[in-house]
Amino acid sequence: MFPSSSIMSSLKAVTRVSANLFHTTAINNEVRLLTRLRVVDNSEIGKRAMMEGKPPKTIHVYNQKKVGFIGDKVMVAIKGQKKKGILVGMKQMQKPKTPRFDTNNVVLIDDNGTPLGTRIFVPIPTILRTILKEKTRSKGADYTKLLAIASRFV
Amino acid sequence: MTVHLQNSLWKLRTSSNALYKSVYRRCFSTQDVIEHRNRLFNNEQKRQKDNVGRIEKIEVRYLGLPSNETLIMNKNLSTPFNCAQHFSEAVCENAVLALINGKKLWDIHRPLEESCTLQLLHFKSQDPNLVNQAFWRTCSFLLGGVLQRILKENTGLHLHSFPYPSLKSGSFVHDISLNVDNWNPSAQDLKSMSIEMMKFATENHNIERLEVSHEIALEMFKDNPFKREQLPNISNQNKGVITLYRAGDHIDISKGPMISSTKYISKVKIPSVHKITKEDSNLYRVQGIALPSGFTLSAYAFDILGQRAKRLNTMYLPVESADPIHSDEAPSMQQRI
Amino acid sequence: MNQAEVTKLMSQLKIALKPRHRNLKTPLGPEGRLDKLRQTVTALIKYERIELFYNRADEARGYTERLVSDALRYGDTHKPMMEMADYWLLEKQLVHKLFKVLCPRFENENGSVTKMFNAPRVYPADPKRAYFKRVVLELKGNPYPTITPDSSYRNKNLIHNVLLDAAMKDFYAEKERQQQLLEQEQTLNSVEESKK
Amino acid sequence: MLRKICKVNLIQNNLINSQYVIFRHLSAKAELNEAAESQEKKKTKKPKKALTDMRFKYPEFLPQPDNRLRNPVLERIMRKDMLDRRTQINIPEFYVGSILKLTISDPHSQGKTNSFVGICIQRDRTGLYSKFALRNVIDHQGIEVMYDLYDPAILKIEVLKLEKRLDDKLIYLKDALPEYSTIDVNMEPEILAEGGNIPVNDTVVKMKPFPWMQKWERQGLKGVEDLDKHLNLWRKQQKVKHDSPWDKYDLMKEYRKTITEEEQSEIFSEIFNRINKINEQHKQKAKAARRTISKPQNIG
Amino acid sequence: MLLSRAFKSLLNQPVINDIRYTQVCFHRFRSVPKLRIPEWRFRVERKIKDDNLTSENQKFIKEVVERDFGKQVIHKGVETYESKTLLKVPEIEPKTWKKGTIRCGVIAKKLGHYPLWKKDGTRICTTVLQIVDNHVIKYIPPNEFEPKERRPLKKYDRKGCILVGAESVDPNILTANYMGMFKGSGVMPTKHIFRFVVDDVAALPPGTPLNVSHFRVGDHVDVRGKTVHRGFQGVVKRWGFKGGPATHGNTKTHRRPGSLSSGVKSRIWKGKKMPGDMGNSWRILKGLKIWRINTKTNTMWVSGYSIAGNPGDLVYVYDTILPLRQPKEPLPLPTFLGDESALPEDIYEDSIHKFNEPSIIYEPEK
Repeated sequence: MFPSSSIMSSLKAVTRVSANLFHTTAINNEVRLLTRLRVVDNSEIGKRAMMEGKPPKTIHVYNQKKVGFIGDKVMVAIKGQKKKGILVGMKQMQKPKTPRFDTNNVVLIDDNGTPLGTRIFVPIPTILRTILKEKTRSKGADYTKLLAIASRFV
Repeated sequence: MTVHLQNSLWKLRTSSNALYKSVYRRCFSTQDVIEHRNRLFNNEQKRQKDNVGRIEKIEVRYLGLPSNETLIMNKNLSTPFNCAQHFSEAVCENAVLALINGKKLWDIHRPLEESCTLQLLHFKSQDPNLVNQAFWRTCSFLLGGVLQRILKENTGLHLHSFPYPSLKSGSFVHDISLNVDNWNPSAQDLKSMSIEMMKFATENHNIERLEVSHEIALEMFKDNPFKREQLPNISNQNKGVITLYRAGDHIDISKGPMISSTKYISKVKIPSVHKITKEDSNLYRVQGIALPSGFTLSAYAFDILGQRAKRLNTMYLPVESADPIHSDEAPSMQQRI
Repeated sequence: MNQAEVTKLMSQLKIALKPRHRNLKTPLGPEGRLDKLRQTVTALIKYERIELFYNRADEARGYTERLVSDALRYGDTHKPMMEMADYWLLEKQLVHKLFKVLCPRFENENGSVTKMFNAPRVYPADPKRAYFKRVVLELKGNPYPTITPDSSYRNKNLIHNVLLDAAMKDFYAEKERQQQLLEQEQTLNSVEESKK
Repeated sequence: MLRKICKVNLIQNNLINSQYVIFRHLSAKAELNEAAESQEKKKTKKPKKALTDMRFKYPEFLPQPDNRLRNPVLERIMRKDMLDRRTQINIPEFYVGSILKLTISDPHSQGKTNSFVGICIQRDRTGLYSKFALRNVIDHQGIEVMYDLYDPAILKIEVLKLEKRLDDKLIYLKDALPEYSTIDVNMEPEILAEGGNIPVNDTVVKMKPFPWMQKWERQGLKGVEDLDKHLNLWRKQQKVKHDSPWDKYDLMKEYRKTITEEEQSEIFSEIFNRINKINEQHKQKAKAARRTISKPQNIG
Repeated sequence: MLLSRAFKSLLNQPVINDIRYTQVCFHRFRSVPKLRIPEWRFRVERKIKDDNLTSENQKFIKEVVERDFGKQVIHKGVETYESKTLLKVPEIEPKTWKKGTIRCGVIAKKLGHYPLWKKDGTRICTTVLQIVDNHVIKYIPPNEFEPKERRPLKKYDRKGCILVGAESVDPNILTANYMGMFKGSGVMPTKHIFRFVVDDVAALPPGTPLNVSHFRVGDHVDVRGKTVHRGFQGVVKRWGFKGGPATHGNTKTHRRPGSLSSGVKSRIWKGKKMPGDMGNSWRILKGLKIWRINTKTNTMWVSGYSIAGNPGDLVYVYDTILPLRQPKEPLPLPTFLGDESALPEDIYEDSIHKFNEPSIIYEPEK
């Protein structure tokens, strides 16, 4: 009634291979603790850090998984200071129709969600418009201000 | 009935025949009749063996696999089976029927009478028609024994006869008479009949052949009115000699030849019983199909054969109202047995 | 789940294939595996009938089939094909045999090129190897006598064949009779209709 | 008696030989039969070339080659659905290396549509699952987007430049210098003559220094400059160690990755008529659209 | 010379048709796990395939099969027999379905995965199940139904049982015992057979075909299947244990379970997760939505990728028992009794984008 064990045993090999290919480590280009990011706005501190070749390090991701996804808030260590930022471009694999960037991009913000800079150099994904709107609470930080300084959407 | 009583009856029989007859009819059941027949058979067999006397040698030229050989055997004692035993177990197992001098069919357990060539036949040999017929005849013969075993005593069973085997008719048959008017066996009855026949086959009896005189045969079948009628005709044709066959404890008259053992019967089905006479006498025809061991057939294909065997087999009907198509071919009563 | 490779066209092999290859364990790894198979393929092309263990025979069978089908497809003027034949056939005179003998032989072959049969285990055997199945692998159209008796020949005198044959005649006779009855009815009906 | 037993043993020994003789006897018969049969057999028809050539243009219609996961009923339904989708949108012929402009409806963007121009770096998977990736460098930022080919949100696929590259996958452009994947967003479409061969772009790409995403030196890439100058001794040794030059001789490995010629022609003969009809309809539509656009320009 | 002499002698003799090979039997060196059929279940297929019949007789048997069961055809994507004469068309009275009534299920084949897109542009994962030529073989009413399971009989109180067969086959390959199960039902013997416990209201007469129209789009089903057999596996694969570290002086404890119990208890708790045989067990996935139905091929699209078994395996499909996913409208009881051919070929759920519809366009914000 059910297929012979030979087929099942041969299928084992397939599962073994796929299990090996599936990583959850840094090779997957995830934003985790101590990941270097690229600041893509024109804030003073960000610009200087990037110019000096000391890009910011992630020291905290504000979500349950401790892995940063697009639109997540992170805390970075930059120029000896602690700053907050929003992830606006990810290096890791994305769902269909969502762009994937060559670098992990961050835009620095303050506690109210106001960006430190006045312009974003690189394109940001359109899906951020929805994500940031969802994340904005009426009495909390307003992240949508970030969208206003974006130069281009992808 | 105890052994003691049987022995006393035996003595009685030898002393006064008339008295014995009256006692016999009163207290002998069918089982006792069978035992009586067997005793007579054994005695006659023993007598014939003792009569051989000084052993003479004959040359038997064996043709076939594994190789052609000449064997020196004992006259009137050695059988084709003994010849096969000189080769291997496989040859013994495959020996179902013997062919002597390329013409005459010979039972495997029948002693050889003179120097001859010997070929052993099997169901799967190149031309197995002769073996098939012997198989079909054996099945008919055994069916009689099965019916004797399975039917109650108050049915008044008397075996009538079984006709010349015809594979193309689709079934082997055995005609019987009962004192029941309209016997219509249920499906369960038929099933138990075929199971009984399978049991009989698995008992693995060698089928023995014996030639007896008319008187002994009459003695054996004196309780059976049909056989009593048939016997004089048969003995007239065969110069007073009557051929008997025995499998287990079942003995019947037949011209032969038959296959060597009951173990070759593997798949049996008894699909139908037909009444073949009108109201005055109750003759029934029991029909069946069987396959020898080593032959496989799917249940569906076997069912096709079973469905066909359900219809009345009109080959050689014992009564005059036989199918006119077969009347020309049908041999006379003597030939039928 | 990836796309099939489409650069090269291949014809269908007419043998049962395992979905995954066997490793044929060797110290040399995948290269050693192919080396083993090369020897078997060469032997098969050379002797046309060999007896060996099942696993290796089944693997080598596929490679032989592919080699012959490619040889039929490309012929002996195709450079990559010659390279392939050169790799697989360790004895170089067999390359000629492949193109000059086997290709004409299998030109009109519709089925597979090779045949495989179960072989008896050797007894008494080396206990380490006694477990493994043995087979006979052969090329079709070889000069040796066939391994199995011809199955196309069936004895019609065997008892079940005789019984079924009789049943068949009955079956067709009844079919005809019914048809005739139908025809008679039809003709009667038509006659009645015409009368009306 | 002893003599007889000896004889029996001898006979049993000879039994094998006698069986051999029987085989010979039967084999003579069998060969005769086979010879008679082979005369009757006709040569099987070879599949048409026009059908099997469709495999380059429509690779997603071929199922994935693993037999364990295949089912003919499902494949047929999927093919029908794919053709149904193709009646609504013109999915043009394109290859890895071609430059595409894609317009999709996007619920997140302001105008509810979004478009992206890029070079196709990858085509993957089959059937309704088939997908492709586009890459571009915008504002010095490399961006890749993956799309499902049969996504109903896709409004339009335009081929700006139809060409092939030397490799099947251009994922290595991530680690190449950005100039190789920089494409003008407002690029004008280049029109190719119909019926001609697809041109192969044989540019050889220069790579960025380490770190790389993958070990490109092991993949036998053709469209990449000599990578040895980037490698240290260890990596060179590893490259040699992991090389498998015997792979090209592995006939069955090759076979298990493909769909055979017979199956291909069966699949493509099933869709041949309908897909040609669909393509013609799209052509006529495009002609009509061009006329409507060109008229006001002429007047102006 | 010798050979030719042997030839001549052999030609005169009958040639034995079947040659017996003598084979010395070895004991098994490894115990290979295999499917063991329990005593109470009949073997389905015969072991002997070749009966040594002549080609004419084979043809004859085929013709008898055709007479009894009709010609071989492909019906709704499955190889089967016409069985025109067999299919009784019993008049079944439609009954009203109430909440909690258990209907008959179907035997289906898992074909594979399939993507579907919703009208809002999101992609959903579905699995395609094909209902393979199902016919009711027998109905056992509640007073006769006595299951042999060790479960309490209370559960089956006042429940009947429907035997359903799938995929008709040539009866010549089946055993006599197995064929006996179909006797008197008038249904062609099928390859697969399964039992569904139902309410007495949902009884179906033998010979009724069960098609995909038994279910409706938008309703939920439970799917029962056998998981992929992975053999003897360790704790890391079987239970998802973490294993040990790869380095740091670690020896031989990379994929081990570690401690089994505490020193106080000093024995192993029942049900401790340990290495063992993995897979090959029955699993039910509950509350799967039906997104699409194809009446031509008897297929249905059911949400989720994780239905037990490999593609091509059999699964059993029931109405869901989850209380919150019960159908809002009454289900067709005992089965769909309308005209099959009047139904459209493809039936989609309302939120699913059809493939022959134009591309999705969102309305701009106001």
